[in-house]
Amino acid sequence: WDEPLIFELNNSGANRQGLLINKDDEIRSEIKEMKIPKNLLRENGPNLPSLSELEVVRHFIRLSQMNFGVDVGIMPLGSCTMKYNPKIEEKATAITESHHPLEDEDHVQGILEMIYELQNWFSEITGMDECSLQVPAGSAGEFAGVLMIKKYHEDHNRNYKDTMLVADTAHGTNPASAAMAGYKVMYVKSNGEGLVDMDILREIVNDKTAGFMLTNPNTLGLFEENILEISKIIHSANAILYYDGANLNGVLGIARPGDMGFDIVHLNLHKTFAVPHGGGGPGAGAICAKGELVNYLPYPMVEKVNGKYRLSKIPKNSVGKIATFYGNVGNLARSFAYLLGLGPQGVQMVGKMSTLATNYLIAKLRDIKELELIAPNRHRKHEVVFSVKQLMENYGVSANDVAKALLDSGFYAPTIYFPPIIEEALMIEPTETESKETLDMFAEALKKIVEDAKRNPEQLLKSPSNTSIARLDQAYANHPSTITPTYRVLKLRRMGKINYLK
Amino acid sequence: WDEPLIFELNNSGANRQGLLINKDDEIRSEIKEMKIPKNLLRENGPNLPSLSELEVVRHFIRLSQMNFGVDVGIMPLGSCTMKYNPKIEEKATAITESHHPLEDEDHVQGILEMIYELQNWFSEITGMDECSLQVPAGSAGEFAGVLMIKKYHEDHNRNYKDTMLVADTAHGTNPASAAMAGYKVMYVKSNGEGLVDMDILREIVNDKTAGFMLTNPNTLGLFEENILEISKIIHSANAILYYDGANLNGVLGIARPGDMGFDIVHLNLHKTFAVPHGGGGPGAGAICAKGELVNYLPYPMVEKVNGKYRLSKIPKNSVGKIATFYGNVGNLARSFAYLLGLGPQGVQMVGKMSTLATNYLIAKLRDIKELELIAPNRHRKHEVVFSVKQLMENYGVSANDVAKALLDSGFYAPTIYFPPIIEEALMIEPTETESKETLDMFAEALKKIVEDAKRNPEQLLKSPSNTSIARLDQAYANHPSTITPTYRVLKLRRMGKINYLK
Amino acid sequence: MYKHPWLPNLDLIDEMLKEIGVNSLDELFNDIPAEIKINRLLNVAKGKPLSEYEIEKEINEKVKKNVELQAPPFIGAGICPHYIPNVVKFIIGRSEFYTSYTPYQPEISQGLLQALFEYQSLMAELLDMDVVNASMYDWGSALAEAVLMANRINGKKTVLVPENANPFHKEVVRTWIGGKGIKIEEVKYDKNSGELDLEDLEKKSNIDDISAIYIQQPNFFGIFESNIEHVIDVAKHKRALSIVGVNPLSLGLIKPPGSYEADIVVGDGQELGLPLNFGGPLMGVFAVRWDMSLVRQMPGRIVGITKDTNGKMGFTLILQTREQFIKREKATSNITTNEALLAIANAVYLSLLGKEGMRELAEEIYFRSHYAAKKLTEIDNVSMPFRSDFFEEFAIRFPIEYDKISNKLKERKLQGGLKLSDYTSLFCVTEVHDKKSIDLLVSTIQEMINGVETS
Amino acid sequence: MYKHPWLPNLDLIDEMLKEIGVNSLDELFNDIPAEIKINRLLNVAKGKPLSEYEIEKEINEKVKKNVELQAPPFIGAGICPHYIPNVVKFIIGRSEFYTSYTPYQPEISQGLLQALFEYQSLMAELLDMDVVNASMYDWGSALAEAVLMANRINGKKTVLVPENANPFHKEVVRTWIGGKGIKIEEVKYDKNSGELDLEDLEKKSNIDDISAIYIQQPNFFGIFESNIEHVIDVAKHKRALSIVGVNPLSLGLIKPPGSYEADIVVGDGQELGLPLNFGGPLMGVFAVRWDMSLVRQMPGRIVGITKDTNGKMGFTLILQTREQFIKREKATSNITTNEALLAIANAVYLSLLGKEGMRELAEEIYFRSHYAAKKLTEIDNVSMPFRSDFFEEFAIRFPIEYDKISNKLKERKLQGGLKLSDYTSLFCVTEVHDKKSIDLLVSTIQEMINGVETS
Repeated sequence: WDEPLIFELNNSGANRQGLLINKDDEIRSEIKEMKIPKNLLRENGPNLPSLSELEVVRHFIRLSQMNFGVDVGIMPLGSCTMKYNPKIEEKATAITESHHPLEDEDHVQGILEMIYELQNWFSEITGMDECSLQVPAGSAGEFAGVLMIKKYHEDHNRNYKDTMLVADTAHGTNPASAAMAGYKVMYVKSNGEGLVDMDILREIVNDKTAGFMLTNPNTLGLFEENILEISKIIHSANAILYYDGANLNGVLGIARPGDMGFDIVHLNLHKTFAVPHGGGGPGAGAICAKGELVNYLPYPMVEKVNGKYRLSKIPKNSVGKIATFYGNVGNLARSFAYLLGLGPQGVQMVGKMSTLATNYLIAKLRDIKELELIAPNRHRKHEVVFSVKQLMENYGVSANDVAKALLDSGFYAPTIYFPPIIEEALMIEPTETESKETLDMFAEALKKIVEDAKRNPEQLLKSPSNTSIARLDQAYANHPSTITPTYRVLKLRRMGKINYLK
Repeated sequence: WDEPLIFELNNSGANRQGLLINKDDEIRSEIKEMKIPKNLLRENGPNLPSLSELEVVRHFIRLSQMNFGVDVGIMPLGSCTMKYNPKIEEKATAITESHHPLEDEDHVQGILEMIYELQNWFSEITGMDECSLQVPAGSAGEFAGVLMIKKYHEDHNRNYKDTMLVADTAHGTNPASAAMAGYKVMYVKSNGEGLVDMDILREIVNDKTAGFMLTNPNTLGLFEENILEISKIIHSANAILYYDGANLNGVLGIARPGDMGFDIVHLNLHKTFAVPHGGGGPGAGAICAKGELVNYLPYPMVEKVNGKYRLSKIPKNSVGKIATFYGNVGNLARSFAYLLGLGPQGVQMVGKMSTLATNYLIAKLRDIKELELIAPNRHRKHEVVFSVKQLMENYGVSANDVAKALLDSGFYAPTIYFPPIIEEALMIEPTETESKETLDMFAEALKKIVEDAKRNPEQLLKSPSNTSIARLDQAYANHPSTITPTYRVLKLRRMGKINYLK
Repeated sequence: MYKHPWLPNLDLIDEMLKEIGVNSLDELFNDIPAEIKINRLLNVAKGKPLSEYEIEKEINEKVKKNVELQAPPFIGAGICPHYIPNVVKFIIGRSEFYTSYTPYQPEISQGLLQALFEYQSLMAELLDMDVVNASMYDWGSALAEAVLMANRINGKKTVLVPENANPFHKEVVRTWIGGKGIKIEEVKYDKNSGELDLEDLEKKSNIDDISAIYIQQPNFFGIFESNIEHVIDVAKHKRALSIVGVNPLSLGLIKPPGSYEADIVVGDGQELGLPLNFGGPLMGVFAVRWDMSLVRQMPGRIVGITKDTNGKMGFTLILQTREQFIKREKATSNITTNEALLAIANAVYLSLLGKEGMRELAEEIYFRSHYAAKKLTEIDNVSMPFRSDFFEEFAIRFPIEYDKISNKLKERKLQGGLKLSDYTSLFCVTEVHDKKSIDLLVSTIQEMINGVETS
Repeated sequence: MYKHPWLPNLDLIDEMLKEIGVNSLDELFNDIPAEIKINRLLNVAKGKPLSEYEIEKEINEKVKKNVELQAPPFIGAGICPHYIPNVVKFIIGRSEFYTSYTPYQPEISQGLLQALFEYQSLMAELLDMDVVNASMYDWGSALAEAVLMANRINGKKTVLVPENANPFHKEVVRTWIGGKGIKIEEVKYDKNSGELDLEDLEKKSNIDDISAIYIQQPNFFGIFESNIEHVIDVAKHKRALSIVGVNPLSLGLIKPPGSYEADIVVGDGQELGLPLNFGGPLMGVFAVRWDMSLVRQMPGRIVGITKDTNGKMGFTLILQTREQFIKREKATSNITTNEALLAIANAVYLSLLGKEGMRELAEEIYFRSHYAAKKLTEIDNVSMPFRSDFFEEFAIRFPIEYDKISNKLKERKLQGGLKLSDYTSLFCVTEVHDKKSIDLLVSTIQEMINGVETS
């Protein structure tokens, strides 16, 4: 169904309120008047809607019903690791929920102990020396990591190091983070096998190289098997090898970035460690380092002093603080519960079973020649990227069309057009939490769509048709004469009272 | 979408389990073996499905999405009082949730105090002397009430009183409860105004009359304005006047059964006092009495003894216990929160605003001559019953067809074919929690359906078409050769291995 | 009162009255005689509408007036503390389930109907019975309905009930049969084994007019009735209906009543994922054999499979002609609102545990309750009054008055067992009682006994 | 490990391997050099998978190691305790929202997109700004992004920041600008009024190369900046961007930044219905004026209205070409995962309160914080260091060291204010602090002061 905008639910003009404010009459009788400077007073209250509790509840319940989450069906979004979020995790927020970040440390020993344990567990999991959980998301961790690299080089008088290498299969956050920290970005090409081209790497690494940002397994789901050699090359130039943890799931408990030669690692707890994605956040992150680089981690970290946990650990060359307080502690609690439930055995099985799922799905689809693979004989880890270039060339059916057709089959779509080195890419990450039955059904659906694409491409171009709305006009959405980012702009548009956005 | 039966989700035969059992190895090492008599041991475990946590969650989430509740849209089910259930109510279950009914009374003073307060509040609300909350639902309260009448008459040596009068507009539970207690049921006809026919009543009341079970307002939404006279007639025959509280909402805070002359009253807390209906339960109830009849209330009730609350109050002629313990205490807590939020002012406004909503809806529909009303000039209280007899006679469109068409319009349907004295009845109870806007939309939808029924009745007979399934075959559902109440029967049917149910 | 979160139209009264064509709200109540109108505010709640924040404060005050125990209560009597998986609470907290109603409109209620059908089906597997209804209030009322049902079927007036059946259930039965002239005859139990006395059963079963024979497995003392099949045979022989009351959790270990052809099975779903709720809501289980004479007289709602006009499988309420809203005084019961949401909770719970989980859980409870019994009876002069094996609940005899022990436990914020007599008490131990808390119970009791005996 | 609730395929490994055509799980990892494979279990968690019951026990142990305060903490610094309506938690607990992802497929994500659009729109009304993004991490990082954005727009390198702006936010800004060579110049505040020192602003604004001027309203001391419009004028005059940081709750009472034409507005949505969460997740607010030069450089996701192929209104992410997954190193920010779910929580909260509720709440907070300040300053020798009016937070000067007071409060399980200097502290009082708890705070402090002064 369609649901009106919340501003247009109350069209009777009735004065309503969904929550009563508790007023203390005694206090009001003691403080009789407000002394706010006249020139500051708001004349007209904000134009917020006026609704009863039921109207608000019903509106948002109905909106929720027009949405799709992991609890509803598989979300095979590559590089997003949309695994199941066990319900027990929500209980864990009781540890943190009502505590103020500046409370006396003695009041929050339970929280600090949890952070301390997680710092240690994530160090063990990544094979790094220490972790800071001060970063509120993966890309924030990444930014912290790049700042660490920068400060480290500055402290070693290597200001000439102005270039960050990034694999051409890398997530977009890598170059963006590098740029935010003031680095020039240089892409390292992949070879025909989808791995870092070692010859190119050797050629471009030089004195100016500050570091190399890499995911392993990479976004094609392939393990960079030359990682130890890569590490040597990077380190021989006094550069830093940076691990983007977004793809850790496929090797979790099997191989650790620290052992691979990485100096800095960030983790996305909302990917690998089952923090719910929440429609795009909040997530949580960790940033870990080895050797001298631990001195550059964001502060504060938790340490144990005389049997008490303290927020007093400030790495001596710390880059500073990324978030206002200590990172997304409420979500750390969710990962804490998740790790307790997995145990070491489960942690290892996550890596194994997610990799099993990917390769099983590939096997189920191997007979469909329109789903092309680079390096088809290599086993994937957490994810796989198919190219539907043939469908595009022969039938005019794009990766986007396939994605929309999947929506009509009751599934969420894979990540598409990523990584950019693969034409018409479908990037699929099944995760270890989807049953074989679901993988089979997904494979069947994809198979059927490819057949439909060949038989009746026109029909496919019109998908989705089972969703609450058909394909959306992106040009209209973004054109300066029609762009409408808020209700107030919509109202002005309707009245013809707004200018081009210029 | 369609969702398979939970038994058919796992079709790989994999051993799965959605919850780990916590095993204590130390205890197992102390108690090495089980001594259960061999002849009692279960040979094959129950054929329960084998599923991971995600599979169970996703299955039931998807089922929930194929259902409709007050949080999704208006449910104008007459005599069901489907009002909004404020979310704060769920917090209140913290009072009762983890406490055992046989715990030391000193452990549960908070619960007992709440029950004590509710006993008093419901007495005040009904105008009765005392209330017992021992009944788990309205009809259980009704049954208790009838048993009280029976015991009361027995104690007064009036065993000849073998007949219970029931209004012909009464809920089906009234005669059913009377029959369960061993009474003969005699129906009292309504007059042309939809009220108890006083002449008939006078005629049939006699020595054998044990009592009269009445709702007021009645199921037509009409207030029995002769209630004081009715009370006189019943009491002059030494009979008991019983109030079915299912319809209290329309006069809540305006007029009390006790003041009307009723001797016993039951309340449905899931109707008037906002306990969520839960797809058909659990609800909660109260049974209240005046004068000598308080001695017959179900035990135990809570009393205050030396400043402590005790479950020690056992009315001296109590009919006994209706439920195993003390009624649905967890739901009493929800009503407790609801009443706190309303306050006395809100309680009164419930009666006023629910009555206003009903009459407003009638006014919006008054021009549709195919929606006929008995006693059209009388104001309704909580609900209104329209007859679509004309649609049936002229266009072959029944009340059921109108109901199904409403489903297609995004609304739940009214109660239909009730009370039986109205042909092709649509029994609509809007409640005080639906906004004027929603009432307007509902009226518009009904208006449109009536127009459609006249213009294109065939189309209407095929409704609903927007729901997950079309109209269901009731004959197939109930025939001895096809009746299938469980999955094990379904399996046997598929294999042709089950007999007629005979 | 000009605004309230739950009353959206307070500000529209005049407008709506105008549409109706009256001048005041009072006019809508003109048909109510003036002498019975209350022209004052009722003396309820806190005198004014509270904000949500204030309601929460009141709730918290009530919570604080309860005692938070150190360990889950060691008391059962048919209602035992268990771990409730978060998934169960999550699912029954879904708006579409918990704010819905009895599925009178099946086309828009397929989710609820399927969930209830699955409850019936899962419970059917556990009980090994073919027909299960979609819930009764609780075990006591389910048993009462079973007794009334037997009377409807065979018209006979006496029901045999074991002395060692749950006395709380029996109280309910006594109340419910009050109007029908049905008599209860109690069958003794063997004071050594704790099991039903078969000789007394033999004797009592010779009474004419036996409508039904009830037996509880395990019985009130937690003890397995090893001769339960014989009891069913006696009922068959006497042409009485057999009614079996079961703790559904125990069926992870022991034979289900369907396997020995019980006619009617009752029980409580509380032990399958529901909180204690201070005794309510609970979840009455009711099942019968594949026999139309039983099914036709069954109380409560039943969901069945059917098909729609396109031949697609769907779910709907079946056999509604038994029900009160159609059959009125000829209905099989007056029940309408039942415990549907908790039936769904049971379904979710059973789906999570599955076959193997059910056995593991029952085993764990068996082991823990036996551990507790062992440790308690290792205390000098503490013993078990009954010899036969038990599950979850067990009776213990003490050398000192149980009231003294009970008070000591109370001091330590522990809830001991149910007092059965001056020196005996019935304990309950489940998977939520860890070794530490059992040991604490035992040591506290030992301390008390030592204290009394040395003083 | 043969079964685990979160790993459905453990029992199907062989079957799945067979389909793949390999013999063992290890084979799938053949491309990983042997020397970096870890052939042991990691030393994490409790050494084995815990059951849900055991996880809950571990959680409860952590909860118990925290101190449950007698009253909500009297500490703020930009993050204050507030009452969270149950509806807010209920809505963001809906599976379809909280287990969903960034709406890359708008057709199946209209609910989320509409909710985020509504957040943007509601926040726009509160701020009186035309363009709001769908969230940043928190106030600190939003401010940092604003500073980086100003630098991208005008290439200038100095940003003026008030000394009386939140120091925790400033720490974040300092970190974030680390790579860009941007300099912070602090503007003094008037030690009497607590407001920004306009003379110093005048002086500092004469520096060349001013990229942006930041001002916080109310400032870190809770004090209203009565000359905020003048500050904006200075920025305009210097062709610098104006950045305003606001407590959105205060906008129930005071003028919104849009009314005085701020270029960029930042803040935190935590005060609109979110828990403290020990400082995270919080909810960064980010808004700009209707000006393409600003909008184009804005960080974060934005939802806009569009239409589908049938002309029906719909929602989609807009201006994605600014974002990292398309623009990579040329993106306006690296942010991807943001705080979307909390934006929905804000939207629900603002919808519940509405226009009138917002004013009432802000008033109540005003009154309660002033009541607390009044009662505290009634204690001998206790005073307020700043003269200007305040909202929610306020500084207090004591005659004895604040550490002593702080320790006394700790003994009583109260959390006092944030220490500003040896003798001053910053308190926070909101609608969750009732008169009783404020009075308790005051009397405890009075007792301590009396104790020290008489000793």
